[in-house]
Amino acid sequence: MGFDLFLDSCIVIGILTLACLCLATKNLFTAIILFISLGLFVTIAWVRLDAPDLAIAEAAIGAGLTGALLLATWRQLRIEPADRDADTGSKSGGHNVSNR
Amino acid sequence: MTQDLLYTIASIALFGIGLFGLIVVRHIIRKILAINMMGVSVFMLLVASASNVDGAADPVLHAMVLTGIVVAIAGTALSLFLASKIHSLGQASDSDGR
Amino acid sequence: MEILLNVDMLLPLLVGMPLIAAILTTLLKSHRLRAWVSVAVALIQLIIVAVILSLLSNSGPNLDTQHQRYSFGGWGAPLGIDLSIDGFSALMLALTAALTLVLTVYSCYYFSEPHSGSDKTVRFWPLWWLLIMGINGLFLSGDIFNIYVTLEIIGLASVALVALDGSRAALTAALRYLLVGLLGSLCYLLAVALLYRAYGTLDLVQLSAIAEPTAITWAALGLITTGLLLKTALVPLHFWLPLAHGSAPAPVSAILSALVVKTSFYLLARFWLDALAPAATDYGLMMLGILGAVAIFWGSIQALRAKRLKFLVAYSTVAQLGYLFLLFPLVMSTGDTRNAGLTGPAVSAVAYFVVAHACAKAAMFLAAGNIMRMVGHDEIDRLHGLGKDMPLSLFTFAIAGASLIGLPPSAGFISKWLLLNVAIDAAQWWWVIIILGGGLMAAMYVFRILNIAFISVDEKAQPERQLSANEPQLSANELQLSANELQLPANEIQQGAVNKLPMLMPLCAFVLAILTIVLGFSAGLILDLVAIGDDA
Amino acid sequence: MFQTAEFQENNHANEIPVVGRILCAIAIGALSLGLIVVLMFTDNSSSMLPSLVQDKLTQSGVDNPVTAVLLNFRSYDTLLEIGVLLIVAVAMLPGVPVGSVVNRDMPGGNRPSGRLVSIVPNAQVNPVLEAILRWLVPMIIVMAGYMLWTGASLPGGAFQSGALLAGAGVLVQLSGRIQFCFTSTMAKLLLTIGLITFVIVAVGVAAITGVILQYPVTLASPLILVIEGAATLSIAAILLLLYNSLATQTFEMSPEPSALNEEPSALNEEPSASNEEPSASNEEPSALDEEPSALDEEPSALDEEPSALGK
Repeated sequence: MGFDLFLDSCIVIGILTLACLCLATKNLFTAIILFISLGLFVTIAWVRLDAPDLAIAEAAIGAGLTGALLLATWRQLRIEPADRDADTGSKSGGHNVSNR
Repeated sequence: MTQDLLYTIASIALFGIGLFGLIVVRHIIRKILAINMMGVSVFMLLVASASNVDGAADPVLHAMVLTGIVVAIAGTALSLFLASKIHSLGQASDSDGR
Repeated sequence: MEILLNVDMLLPLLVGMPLIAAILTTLLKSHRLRAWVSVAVALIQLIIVAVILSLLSNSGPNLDTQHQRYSFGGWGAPLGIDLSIDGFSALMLALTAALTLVLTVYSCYYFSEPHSGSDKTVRFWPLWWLLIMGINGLFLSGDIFNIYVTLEIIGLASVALVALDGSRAALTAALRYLLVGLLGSLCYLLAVALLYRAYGTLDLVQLSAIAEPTAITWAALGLITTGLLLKTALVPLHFWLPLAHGSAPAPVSAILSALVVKTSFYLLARFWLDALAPAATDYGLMMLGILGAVAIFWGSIQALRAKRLKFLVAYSTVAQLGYLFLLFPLVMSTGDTRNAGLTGPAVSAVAYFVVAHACAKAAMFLAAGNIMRMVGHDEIDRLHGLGKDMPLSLFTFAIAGASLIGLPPSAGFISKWLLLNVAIDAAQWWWVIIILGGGLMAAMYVFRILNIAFISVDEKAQPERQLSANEPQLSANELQLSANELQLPANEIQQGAVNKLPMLMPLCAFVLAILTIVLGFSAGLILDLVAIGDDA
Repeated sequence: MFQTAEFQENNHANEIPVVGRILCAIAIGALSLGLIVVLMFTDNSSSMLPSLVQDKLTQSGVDNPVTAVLLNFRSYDTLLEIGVLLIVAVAMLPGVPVGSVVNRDMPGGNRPSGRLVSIVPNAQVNPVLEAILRWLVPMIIVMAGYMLWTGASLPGGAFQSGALLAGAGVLVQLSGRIQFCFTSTMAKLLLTIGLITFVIVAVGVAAITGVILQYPVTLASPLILVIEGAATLSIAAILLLLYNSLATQTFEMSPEPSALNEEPSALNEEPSASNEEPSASNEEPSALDEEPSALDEEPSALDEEPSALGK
């Protein structure tokens, strides 16, 4: 029981840390990657909580497809005519998306 | 301190983090991420509630969460679609001079 | 006859018909065919609701609510999902069916305009019918998780319909509406999780039987209230509504204002007064009433300041929603009706108000849509002399406005009269002032439009030309049209022929306006309906 | 709170002031803490639903209780849920160049309409990726079928296998060789087949048992499998459509529809833009199973979109 609880605590702390990091990080891409990792942690949590159906669904939908959708959108947001003209990316038309 | 209590507390904390993020963060994609976190937190509460019953976990709650996951991705996709469309319209109005 | 036609047998049809319509309109290629299917399904839906109403009222007020349930899959309440119907939800369904028919007919013409692109109907009809399915499903649902799913259907379909226009403003409004809607339904889902944890059931009736005033119930009620207030747009949380309702296509604005915001109000009433009634405190009920009062004034002030007609109507919705929330404090003091479900004088008055407002507001949005279609804009300052060009639409606006103000022969008058009566009976005189004051302010914003449209005719010609000059993106076609408009200030029907505004479009709006008058004369019907299931 | 849709990352001008943030954090923290306390001191009711599910499981036609709840006891929820997916699918449906009606908003020619799956004629395909996909995609499809089949007794079912299929579709699309078009009648049939089958079965069993969605006990198992199979197809199609719409959106919005693979300058941005990816993804190298591969062929998938914009 002790070890189980330790494992659960690690997962929980991991989830909460990832959530905070995901919202706090400066780079949008990193935020999306962190969110996908959050999804994978949640998948493990579902396994721990005796919900294998949900674990499969979360891995496929929650982490996988949501991640694909997010990355696709992220790519869309990067494509800008303004960016192409001034590719320093500092302040292009007020829409500098990936700002590092 | 039992497993379901641990996940229950975590789920409420995650809900709070998500809500805070939703209010504070400006970028639209991050807002969507925050909403998704809130969704995950509610699912976690549901699954944690399911697991505390003696013996098998409550399948009704699991089915509810499965429904919720699908609804969540539907909402996420729609919001990403709108965001990306607004973004591309911004370009169009810039380039067309409209 | 009695054996063949049970009420409960008809309930799933109200969800099924719109669903079938949605599938058909997705698959059909010709937009004419889609329109015909839609009108046919709307008619069938209205007939079904009419049969349900007649059966319900035949069975008298003292019917056993257990018989008005339909168990999907035959499993029964805790395991399966039940549909249930009582007087209040029957009234809401009737309202939905009636409005659906009128708005469907209107939409057939609204989306047939050549330059909007027939592509829109490809999306519009399936989304429209899925939205109707969600609304019907919500009013019928007897299961709190199923309500969550219907809430999401309504929310996502509304958002998609608002975004249909494709303009930047509409998309931004839709996105904001979507985020608010998702937040609202997540709060609701969290409450469902708490309730299931505490009570182990998802069925509304069982929940109302075992709910206790404990901390977790209060937490759940608080979350439900927060989530649904966001969706109902009660005043501090109304920020999304004007933009969303003002940017949507006219029939969509109409259904959003008339029905969609009412669905979450319906749920609030359902939870506060029925399912979780034991946990409802006087303090909370009073708070909701005060927020409602604030909404009446804030919405009216914003409506007075609005620059565009559709935004004026949308802010008027914010104001009128405030009246609905007077239900909560008024129920509180007529103490004996607590725990009696959704019945009693206050509920009747508010139910009547919902119907009156829905018809009037739908009529107003359709009239505004007609004006926008004819003139090409809806900026209030440039609507001078419109009364001569579009008498029927403006007349519609006037009648609907009269109902919002609460002038005598209209349904709005009856509903406010009933509310005043309840407030006086409950010895809460302060609501009387608010109700009357709200009516006065409604008069101010309605007459503001009518004044500009009917009286200042002599200034008409100039603003019209300004319009053409100001908007370079108007196509040559539209310029031609506005020129015709100047030359032919004839009656509406001729105008319609010239401007391709089919006669049925103003007529649909007019029908709704007339409906508010007719309802004013036949209030008894509605009041009897709400009383169904009243044990007293 | 939701003033506008903003795309700025570090726009300090309209950020909530620090005091506001702290107040917000305190308020949310207090509410969360309160909720946690309430939850800690509330006994969980021992719901009778799980035992009820177990009791009726034999009548449900499946052995997996979650599948039984989803597709028998609470199948109405599932029906509505596929409706939710259909809403989003319709909302994100790519524009249709409608027959004779000339629509100035819609690009005309760049989509081969009429066919659901078409092969991009001269696509730049990553050979390694394609070799991997040749093995991976059939495996995923078999896996999805297996999951659907065993969903009756083991974890899995329509949603999981639909999502897997959609994932295969996403990978195929990323390879750049094949593209999907969701405006054809075939595609629309695929999007709605789940709902159609569901409704037909629901009404069909009502003719036998008298109650909508009440399967006859002997037929429950095959009927559920039929519904699940159709639902899987629809779910996969819809999820793929969602990805497709998001990934290729600039196609629709582009003012010049015919510009395809003609602007070399548009490709120039790719190396510079993708420079950040290695550095960014280094932070999470282990947690990702499929994302690295998704990122690898970004240039190849991208070569269509920027060119549509470039002028």
